[in-house]
Amino acid sequence: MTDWNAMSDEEFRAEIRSFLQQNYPDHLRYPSRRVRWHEVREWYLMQAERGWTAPGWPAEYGGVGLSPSKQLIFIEEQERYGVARAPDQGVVMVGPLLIRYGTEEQKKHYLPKILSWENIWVQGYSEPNSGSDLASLRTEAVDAGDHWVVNGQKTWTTLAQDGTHIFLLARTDPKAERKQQGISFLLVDLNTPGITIRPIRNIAGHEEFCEVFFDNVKVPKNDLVGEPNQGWTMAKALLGFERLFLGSPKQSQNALGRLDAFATARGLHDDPAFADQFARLELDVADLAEAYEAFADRVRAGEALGADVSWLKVWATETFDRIAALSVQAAGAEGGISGGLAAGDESVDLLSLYFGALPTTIYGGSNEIQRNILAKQVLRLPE
Amino acid sequence: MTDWNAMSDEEFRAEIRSFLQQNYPDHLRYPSRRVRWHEVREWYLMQAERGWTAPGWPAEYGGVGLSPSKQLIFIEEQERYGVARAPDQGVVMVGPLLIRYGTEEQKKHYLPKILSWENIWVQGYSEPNSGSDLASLRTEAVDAGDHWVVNGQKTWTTLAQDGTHIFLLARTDPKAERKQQGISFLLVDLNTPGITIRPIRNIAGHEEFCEVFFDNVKVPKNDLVGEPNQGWTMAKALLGFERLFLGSPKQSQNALGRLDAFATARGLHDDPAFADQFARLELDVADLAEAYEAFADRVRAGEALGADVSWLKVWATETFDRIAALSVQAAGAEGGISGGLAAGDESVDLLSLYFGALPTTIYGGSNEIQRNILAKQVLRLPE
Amino acid sequence: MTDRQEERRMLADSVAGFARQYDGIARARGLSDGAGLDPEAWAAMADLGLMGILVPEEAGGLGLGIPEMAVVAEELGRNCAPEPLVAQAAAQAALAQVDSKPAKECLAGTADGSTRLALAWQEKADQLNPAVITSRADAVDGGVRLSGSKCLALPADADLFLVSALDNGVPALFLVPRDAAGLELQSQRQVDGAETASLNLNGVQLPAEACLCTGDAALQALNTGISAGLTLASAELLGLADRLYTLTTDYLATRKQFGVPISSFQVLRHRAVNLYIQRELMRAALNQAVRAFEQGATGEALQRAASRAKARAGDAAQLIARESVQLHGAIGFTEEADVGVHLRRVLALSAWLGNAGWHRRRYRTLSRQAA
Amino acid sequence: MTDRQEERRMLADSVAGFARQYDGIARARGLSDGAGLDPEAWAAMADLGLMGILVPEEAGGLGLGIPEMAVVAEELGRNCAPEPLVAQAAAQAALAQVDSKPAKECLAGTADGSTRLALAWQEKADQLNPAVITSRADAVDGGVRLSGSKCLALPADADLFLVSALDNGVPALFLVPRDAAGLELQSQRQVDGAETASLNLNGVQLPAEACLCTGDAALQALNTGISAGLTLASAELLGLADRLYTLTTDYLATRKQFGVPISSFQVLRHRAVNLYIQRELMRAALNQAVRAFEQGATGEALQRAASRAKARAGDAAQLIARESVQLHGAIGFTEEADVGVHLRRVLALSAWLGNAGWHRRRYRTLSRQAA
Repeated sequence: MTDWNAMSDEEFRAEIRSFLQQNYPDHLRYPSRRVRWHEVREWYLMQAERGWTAPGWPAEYGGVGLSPSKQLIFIEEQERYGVARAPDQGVVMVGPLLIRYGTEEQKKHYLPKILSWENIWVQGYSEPNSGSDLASLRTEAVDAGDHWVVNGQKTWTTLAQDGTHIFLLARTDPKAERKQQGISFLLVDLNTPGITIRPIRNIAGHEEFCEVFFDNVKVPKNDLVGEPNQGWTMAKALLGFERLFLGSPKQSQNALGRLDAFATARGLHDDPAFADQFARLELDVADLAEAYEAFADRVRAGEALGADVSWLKVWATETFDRIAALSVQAAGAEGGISGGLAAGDESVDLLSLYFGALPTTIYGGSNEIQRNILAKQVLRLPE
Repeated sequence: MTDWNAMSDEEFRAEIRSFLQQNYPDHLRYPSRRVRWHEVREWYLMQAERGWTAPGWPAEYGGVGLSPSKQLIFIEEQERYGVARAPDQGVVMVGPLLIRYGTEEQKKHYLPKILSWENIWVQGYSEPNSGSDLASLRTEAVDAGDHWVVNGQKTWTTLAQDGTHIFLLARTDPKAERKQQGISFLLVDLNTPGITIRPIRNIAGHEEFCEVFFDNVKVPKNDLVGEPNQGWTMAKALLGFERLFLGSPKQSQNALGRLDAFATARGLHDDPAFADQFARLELDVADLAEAYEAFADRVRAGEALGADVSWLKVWATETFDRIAALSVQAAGAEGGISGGLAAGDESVDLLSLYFGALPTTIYGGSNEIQRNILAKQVLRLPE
Repeated sequence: MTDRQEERRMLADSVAGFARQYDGIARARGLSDGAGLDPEAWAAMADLGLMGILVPEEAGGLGLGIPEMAVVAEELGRNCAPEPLVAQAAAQAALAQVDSKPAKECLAGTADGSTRLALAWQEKADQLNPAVITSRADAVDGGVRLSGSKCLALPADADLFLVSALDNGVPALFLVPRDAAGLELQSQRQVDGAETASLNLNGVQLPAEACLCTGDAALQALNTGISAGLTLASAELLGLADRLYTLTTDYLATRKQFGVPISSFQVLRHRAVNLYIQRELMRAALNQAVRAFEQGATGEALQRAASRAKARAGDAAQLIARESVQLHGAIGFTEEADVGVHLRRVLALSAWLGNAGWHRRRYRTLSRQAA
Repeated sequence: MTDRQEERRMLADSVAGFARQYDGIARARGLSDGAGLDPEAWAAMADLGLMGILVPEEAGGLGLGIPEMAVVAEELGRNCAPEPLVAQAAAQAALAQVDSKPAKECLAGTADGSTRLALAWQEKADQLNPAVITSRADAVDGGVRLSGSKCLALPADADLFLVSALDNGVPALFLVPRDAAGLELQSQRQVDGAETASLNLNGVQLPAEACLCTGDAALQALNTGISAGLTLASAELLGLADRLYTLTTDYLATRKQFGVPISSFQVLRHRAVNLYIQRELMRAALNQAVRAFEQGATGEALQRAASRAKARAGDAAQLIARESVQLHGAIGFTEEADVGVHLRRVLALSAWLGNAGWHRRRYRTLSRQAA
């Protein structure tokens, strides 16, 4: 078996890149919205056969056991090639959770099905009235002897319509002193009676997110992970270098590339007023990428990232937003036309870029929350 | 005697304009900083001889008794002609205060000397640690039988070095329940022993403001205006349509005119990137002027203005600020050169414009305070 | 209050009454979903006289002007009504400049809602000067034949298109029925669900009287129509922005987080104030354009005023819509929230007849020429 | 930590030590007041070796590079030092490209602080391309005669100016002593109190060896000097911005209003975060320019990296300085507060060698050429 970690970074990167070039389907590169499972199933099943579902998991659990530095390269190369994201909550969240806190029985039961994509996991964190205040969640799980009875509602669950299982935070001790206490981590089969999934249509017309309703849903006792009432602590402990990716320059680079293609075809670069604005954004993206690399260097060196990485998310999403705003302006009198606009032989959909940018300043912790965090934990301003 | 109020607005405007054209000294038009008293003394003494020191005061007290609508025209025409402002706190603040709350003795003693400019009044409101929280003032006046003893410090007193008298708010009842209570209005001769005036140099190198120190200053009992401990209420009651002028478009128009002159001489308007930014500012100023006129119409119709007028101040000063920022950019590699830059036959001092804009978003109630006021009193957002 | 002010207030009340009965948001969602426009609401609008405001009384209209139509447009915007009344009004305003029988007949049809009319003057998306015409009108036996192409004509399902073309090098205006032989229509969907048309004029055969006017009169009619369209679009955008402002400040005041209304967060309060300021600026810019029509401005003075209104309205409405979605948090990005429906309409209207950037440039060019 | 990193850290510590002994703000105020520069501080800087960083060891310098000088520049900025070390370093970097005895001698003089050197290449304030030269060098008996004019040479009181001129149409570089016959100097005051010089070259008579190099070598030396100047100015601006950030967050944390520290107001907290972000962006942009020098980039690649650094530094530092004054409230506008002193220096440095807008354009032009 290949020892990937023993390779030089350059070799490893070249390896991944060439694999993608040879195997990844062209029509799935750079999708303009979140893809559905049936669209990418074949590709990910092929990856699973190679044993590459979980690059970050330890080899003893069926992962590749890549070092953080190699994992970063793996993700970067996928981003660079425009690989569509899988419904990867099983790999990213449930697996690491079980490896760290699960019982042997849970590991034996769930991990192989994550690796084979037999189970597709979705996330049940947000609730209609919790928003950025996650700890105020109200979905509750009541102890009914040999099982829990779950009632409540989750929302913003990405592509729940494609999932087979949901992991959720539910209140198991409503009398706990602080609202962060008394929350537990439950694993739930989405086929359990009492569960209803309702997709939420967004303003661009897509259905990326769902509401998930729980009406007296019975969950077996042994599908609670770790200690009861410790769900919050476990959820926080799982946040690793994933937060770096909220500040990735890829979305902005991709958006700027699309605007560039449109502007080139339409001759807009010859208009100094446009060129000036474009240059400003180009530098905003370039300097973001430079700063991102400095953080990535720290990850590569094995360092854990602090709250300061939050500024990347703020700048990345607001830069994306400015690119989207300029794109709509660049479309001129056609700014209201939906679908693609002719740009030479191509068609560039600037409005989908606009709608794509809209939620990025909200999701993953809104930029207001990020600025609050930075002010408190990084600038250390007294409140 | 002419009945000015009986004139049509157009006649009156024409009258004022022609008077200014014939009499106002050219070299004092559009001064780039606040002028000193010795520079404008002659002009204002001439005005006094005509009986025009106090256009807004009732005729019985020596004023012209202009209607609000005519006062507005009077001020507008002076602004339009670039007339340098007098040290007018006596006319604007002390006179109206005494007319409304003063004793007969106070009126007889002080009003004529305001009208003749024998007394030059300056304002003693702000203190080093009060800032936007005026009611937290700490200068105190202690009752010593036949006089008050004042101790404390005032700051941001405009051109105190030119004043003969100061009117100030001082705490006379330190035990009052709310900090707005227990404050009194005092009239103080600046020659009284114990007073020290220290000009504050600003970052543009000018000395427009002063600190005024009070060390056991004796103030006669009858120089307290109105009821003791009611100073705050009286100060607020005096705020009339003056607040409209914080939102006047004149500063921005003047600044844009200077930038235009520079840009025209340097050929910058032929650069579409500059022209676009200039057009944006031009429209910002034009729409400000339109909105200002709508408020002015309300004043002309005799209406009292509400807190909503605050948005003009925010927009006016932030527009001025953007003009200043573009001006520095327009200066290019000469952006750091002080004094005027050659622009055809003229010399345009863009940096003085930059420094002129700097404090406008702070003084007169900072824009943060204005936005707080708007959110609470106009948008009525729950806190 | 003057008589005219009183009249406009009554007009606003009457549209508001209509809006209480017919839900604009629901109709806008219907249009987005491809359900088309609601014929009942269209008929009710015609009954109220909203389509006859710019139509002379002798042609069955109310014989009012742009200031009155602006009141209606603002109120329709406030209710997110998806009907292309403003687009049709631009065509009506152009046609009202023409003193001829076919023009009058057409206007009468628009007033009672039986005829839909659209301006079709633009030939390229990035060419917004109506004086630049390449379409041609050639005299043929007993009539005229049009060739060329037009784009971005709104609404796409108009019964008649008001088309510009050069007749021996001289600009002229023609009324072209949608079923005219040689006319090929293609439609493009706007982000709000409305359709705009591209017209291929493949030798469209028309009778001689289809030519309404020529020369300066034709250009002036076109310019008046476009200036009216810009002003009315600005009014509709103001109405949309005003409703977005209300939706958003209401949301901030009622939605709770961390146990307090989110309007208690200073950053959100100040952002809400910025929306307020932008809305006030839109109103100021619109007022001067309306006044220009009231005072009978023409030519470049009118174009300048209209460009100024549209420049402000386009940018400010987009900013307000974008911020409204943001201030609603995640819910704002869903179809369930009303803000997104408004945003799509704002995007469509702010691009129509040229966006803010283009009109700032025209304003600047006209200002420098005037100086 | 690598050896180079360790070396740079020590360099930063040593400048910081100097700054603790000599108060940069006080000296900057002195310069603003017209008191000129403090000769003692200048001598101490020379003793520390700060003026010899770019000077080869054989000329008495430390033989280090732009990365090390950037560390020094940032630290000097952090202390608001008013000395024109960066301006001189730009000239040194150009001169270091020339392998000749007069060049070495001049560099040696700059290293020990006995000679002040200034680049004098610009001919018009708005012409920032060093390849555009109109000044002429004409061969005369036993030497050369310069005619033309230069502007914005910093510092104005330099002992030697590095001047570009065309010799038979070929670019060439000359060392011109300030007391050369035919050289007329006029100085213009910068907003920070420093003086820049305009040079009238009224037939300046020089010996033949005053010509240092010609042709591509001359242009390349000039370009390297300018790229160095841009990078170092960006580093100094970063230092200034960093100090402004510290002054301002400290002020917010300690100043009270309505009974609480003003840092408790969310709007001010977020504005402070924005300053933090801008500072981080400056650092990112500077790092890539420093890396370009480290990796031996030349020509347009180097110009592009330097323009990118200066574009970010100029705008971000102005924004940070402007906001710092604002966030200090009324006190920020007084000479007593330190922020204003920094603001003046930021204004001067961000315009020097071209402002952000100009460098964005150059970056864009070079990027398109490279693509």
